[in-house]
Amino acid sequence: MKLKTNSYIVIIVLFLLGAVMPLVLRRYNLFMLTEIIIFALYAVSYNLLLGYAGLLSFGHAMFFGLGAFVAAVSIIHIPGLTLLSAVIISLVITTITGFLIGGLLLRHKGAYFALLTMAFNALFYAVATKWHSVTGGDDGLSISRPEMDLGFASLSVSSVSSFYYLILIVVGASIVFCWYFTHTAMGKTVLLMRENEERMKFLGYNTNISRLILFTFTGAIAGLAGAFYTLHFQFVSISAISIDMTTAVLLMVFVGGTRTFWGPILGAFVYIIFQNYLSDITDRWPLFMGLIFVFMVLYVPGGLSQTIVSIRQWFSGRTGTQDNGPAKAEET
Amino acid sequence: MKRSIIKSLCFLSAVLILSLPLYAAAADTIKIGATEPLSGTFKDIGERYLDGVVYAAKVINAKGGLLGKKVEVVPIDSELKPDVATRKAQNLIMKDDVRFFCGGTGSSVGAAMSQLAERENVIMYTYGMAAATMTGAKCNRNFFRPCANTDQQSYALAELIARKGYGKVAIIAQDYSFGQEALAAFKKKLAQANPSAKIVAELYHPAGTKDYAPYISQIIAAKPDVIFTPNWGNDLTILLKQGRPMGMSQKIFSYYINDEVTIQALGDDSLMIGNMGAEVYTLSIPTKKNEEFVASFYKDMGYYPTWLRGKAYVATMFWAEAVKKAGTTDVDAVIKAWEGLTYDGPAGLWTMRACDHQAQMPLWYTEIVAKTKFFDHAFEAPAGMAEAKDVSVPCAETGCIMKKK
Amino acid sequence: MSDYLHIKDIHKDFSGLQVLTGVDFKVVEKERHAVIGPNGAGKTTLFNIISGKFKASSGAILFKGEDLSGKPPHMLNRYGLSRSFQITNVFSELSVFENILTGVRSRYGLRYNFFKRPDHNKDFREKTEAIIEEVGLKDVGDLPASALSYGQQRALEIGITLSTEPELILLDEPTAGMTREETGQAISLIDRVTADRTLIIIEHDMDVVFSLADTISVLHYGKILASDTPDEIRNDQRVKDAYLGEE
Amino acid sequence: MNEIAVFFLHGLAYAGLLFLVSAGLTLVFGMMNVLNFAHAAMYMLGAYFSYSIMLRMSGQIWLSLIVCPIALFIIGALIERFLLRKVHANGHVAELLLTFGLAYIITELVKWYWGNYPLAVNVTGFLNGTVQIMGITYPIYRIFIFLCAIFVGLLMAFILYKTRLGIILRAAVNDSETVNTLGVNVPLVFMGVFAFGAALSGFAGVIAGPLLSTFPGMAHDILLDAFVVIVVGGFGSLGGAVVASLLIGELQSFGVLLFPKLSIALMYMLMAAVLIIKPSGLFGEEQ
Repeated sequence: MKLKTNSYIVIIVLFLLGAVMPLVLRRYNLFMLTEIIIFALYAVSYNLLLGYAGLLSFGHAMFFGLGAFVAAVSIIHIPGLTLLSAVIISLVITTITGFLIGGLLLRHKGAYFALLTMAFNALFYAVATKWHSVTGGDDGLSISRPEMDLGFASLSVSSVSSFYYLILIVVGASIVFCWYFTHTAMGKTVLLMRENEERMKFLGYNTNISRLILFTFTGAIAGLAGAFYTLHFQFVSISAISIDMTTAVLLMVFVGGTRTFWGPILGAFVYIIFQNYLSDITDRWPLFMGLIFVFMVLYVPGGLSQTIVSIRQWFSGRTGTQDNGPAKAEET
Repeated sequence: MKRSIIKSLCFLSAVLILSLPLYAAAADTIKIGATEPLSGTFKDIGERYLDGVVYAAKVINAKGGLLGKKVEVVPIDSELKPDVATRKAQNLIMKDDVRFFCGGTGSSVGAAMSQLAERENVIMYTYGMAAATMTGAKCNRNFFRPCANTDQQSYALAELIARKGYGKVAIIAQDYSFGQEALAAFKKKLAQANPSAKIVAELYHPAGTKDYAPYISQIIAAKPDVIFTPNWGNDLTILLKQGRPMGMSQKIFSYYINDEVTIQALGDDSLMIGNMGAEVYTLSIPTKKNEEFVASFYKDMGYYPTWLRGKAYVATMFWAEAVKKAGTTDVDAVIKAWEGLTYDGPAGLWTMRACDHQAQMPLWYTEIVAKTKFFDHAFEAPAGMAEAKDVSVPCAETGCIMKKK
Repeated sequence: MSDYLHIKDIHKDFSGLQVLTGVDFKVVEKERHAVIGPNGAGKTTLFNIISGKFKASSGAILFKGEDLSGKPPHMLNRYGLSRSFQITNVFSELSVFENILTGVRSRYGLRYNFFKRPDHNKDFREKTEAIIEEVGLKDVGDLPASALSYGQQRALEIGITLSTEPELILLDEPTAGMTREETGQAISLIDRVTADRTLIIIEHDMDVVFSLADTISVLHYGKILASDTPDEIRNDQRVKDAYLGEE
Repeated sequence: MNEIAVFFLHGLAYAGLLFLVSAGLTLVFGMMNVLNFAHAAMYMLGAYFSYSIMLRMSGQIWLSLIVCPIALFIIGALIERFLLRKVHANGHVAELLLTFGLAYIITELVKWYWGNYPLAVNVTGFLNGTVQIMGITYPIYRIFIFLCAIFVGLLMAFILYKTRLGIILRAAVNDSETVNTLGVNVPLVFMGVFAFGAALSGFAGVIAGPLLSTFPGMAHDILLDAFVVIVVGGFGSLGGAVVASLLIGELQSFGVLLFPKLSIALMYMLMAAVLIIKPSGLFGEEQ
């Protein structure tokens, strides 16, 4: 099964499209688009866990928030730290934490795992609240965005559009890597484990280690997204590590659809737009959110992406909704 | 495959286009973005603050507006999350060129908004965020606080306790920066005002504590004459509700005792009567200006401009004075105009101090009594005044280094 | 020749219930060894212990002199053991090709790599194609496993078992649920693919057993009753009694 | 000595409340393997129902104690029958997400109907009084909470271990197919379990109202505590819930006395410690 060249063309087109956005969009839309790309990475990392590995975590924000805080704290305490070094520090620390937490929590499965991750998220939140001297507690931490050091030149990313380009390239590349990851040996291993874990064991795969590696990887990616989130807002508060942030990513992924790679990206898009405008329309938006959620669980478990796939199939005259697992993600 | 990509791209662009503004900002209005939690658990607090801001705009507009322009309040649901608040505010700045923001709830939202204000060169003022550091170590020229901070409020209550001659004080606060700042300021002032007074118990509990019994037992065991707490909302309600039956009978001196919602939520006036609080605005300020304000508000709205509403109203009127003096909505001009400006409103004479942008004003202390003219439950007796100079923190002590442009 | 595989004094009890009470037999390299026995004799339990799914309560599994007992399945696979399942246990959403490829890449250590794509490896592709051809699924290589007929799925099951290039193959009732005709094909398939390997097979169908096995071990009440050539077993009175006793 | 006894008493009362809240959650979790995120929202609903009833009963709690669990039982049964059962086939992820959405809906509806303000719920009658214990004044209501917890615990234990229903329940969990062939309607049993869990949450809400006051954030505040009880006590174990509630109740009480600086994190530290030492919880079965 060769990856169709098409996918690469689409990626290049998307990047080019992204590159002209600053010429087309107004500044505030560009600002929002930057945020959407960051949250898309966060959502993609979560979907690798939920959609590909079938692990329902209610604690993904602990990595997102950890990455966000580590970036902020290191920028504040290490003078002259460059932007990418701060991101790398975040990445390293979230990777280590993901490995340790994963080792502890992955001994459990299903609902129990979900509950544990939520409890650990609460633990992280409590620590962030309590550890005022480092995290700023309830006040949060504000930073000023450091410059990019490219080795030969220093690049200012203080303007909305220059930071947008940075995010487009670095975060965009991370998303592409995640997509590529789903086709690599490890990505396939994870997917196959969800399909038939027992068989994988008897084919020589250590499924426990695989799960731990994946959990660590997705945690690190979430931490990366968190670090960029801090750099974007130049501010981090405990809401970044709160259960609300887990809820947010769950919503993005679920609304977008867990069954395709690009579903969560769409979900992040819709979520951010809605969060901006739905609350202007009604202050009862949590009610509508709940209703949408229940409706989708009951009737559209595949999310928006599944709807789009179904519509496409309907247009192309094919009948029946086929269950498009990530296994066939490359087809869509 | 191609088709699906094309379609999803179409969808994406459609959403993008929809998110573009459909109208240009009207030039003849002055917009204020009010960041408040308008959904979720603290919705009621956000709505009451917003009510005060909106009423201020209404009063201004009824008198012909500000600089001949209408004032329009744009509510921003912060969800009590700094990132949500700043994102929406940022959008308003970029989209509609909104230059003025205000908010009263959540010091983390305030810290983020203050920083945004500096970066984007807009003005953020608060009528409720009390953390002293916001006009202290974290001050900046774009952030104004036309309300009391923790220092001022704690000073007022410490003064009051000292004056009443209480010797043994138990203090209890929520275990986060607000509570810690409030207690620190209280202890500092009490030591000055009455050196012989003793803190017999100092307790911190997590915000949202459900069982206060272990704390109450420690308070009772310490046998204080009086209890001081900056707790608000449910943390105050439950403390009283669980404490009184266990024999914690001391009077409570609290920041926000004048919250009619707390009194109603207790549902038992006897738990409240005798307690005292101090605030920049309370309904029972016995000045002519306040009585007029209360009367006209009541006539227009059908209810009283209690606590939060009043604070937001007075602060917004103060801001309007600054714009009026500047004669323009240019941010730098308004900042300049507001620094040192004095406003004589319903809550007395307020001065915006230039060195840290912290308003200096009298605080009004009041005792909860069984019968008032306002409600059929217990409420505040006519307020007494703690003079501005008694609750003031000298510029040098605030830790604020104001950068000038 | 030293022992190739020695199942040594295996005991197993499930919360007090004694299932295996000292199973002991040896398998010679390159032989086809069938384990038979009446229902409830503990065949499946024994099979699961050898393949690493269960842990034995006591005893040892000595493979080329090394004790493998208690090692998890994925480790056993790397020693060269591979098992099939009685109930078809394939990746039903995936194509036949990917099913086989999963084993092939595991054999060559491409399990957790974050950068390499298994389907881009020419060598793996060729090896996979070869196995598909060997088990006779060449025409349906691109179909998802769920689209195959039952017989084809059983062939795929064997194909997956072969895909890690094991030297010791454990087959759990490979012809279960097959028609007579399918069984015949299956026998010749197994015969072909295990030509140069060691095979342990558990089977109910005596035709299959007697047409494939070099050695037969009879399991009865948690113990090995006899272990001998098919002819000897056929004439063993104890074995006859055991089977008659059941019926 | 006296002081220790008093703090122990405080711990008992809070433990009682924790147990009441987590009993239904752990029951549904253990029996149906459904982590019910809407449990705390149902608890909140119970508290608000109770508010409306007590308003008309001049503060007497007794009617609420009967009516609210029944009302929640019916609501729980409807949720199971018309929502949860529909997604059961899609696995536990779908079930979790469904209850998650329901929690939002219930919480918002409650706020819509009863408003955003905290409500005054005060019991009258002898429950509002105090007794003298060990030389201190102690509210009767706190003792009442603990007694209610004992009552509910015993009732559940009796049903589970001494009645035919209990045998069916436990069997249905282990082997639903066999039970099905015995002529027991397993879906009905599951509906009953879920409804009973909901009824327990309603009961807890009634009890909690007068102690904690009834306000929009009450669901959010209690949910995590209940989760920690389940984690510490062990997967779906009733006995575990009892022990974990007591442990956390006493920890909160003595923690305030002994480690005031850590109070916020003590509960989670206990949880982490239990997980490291015994991953399945104190009384949980190894998976």
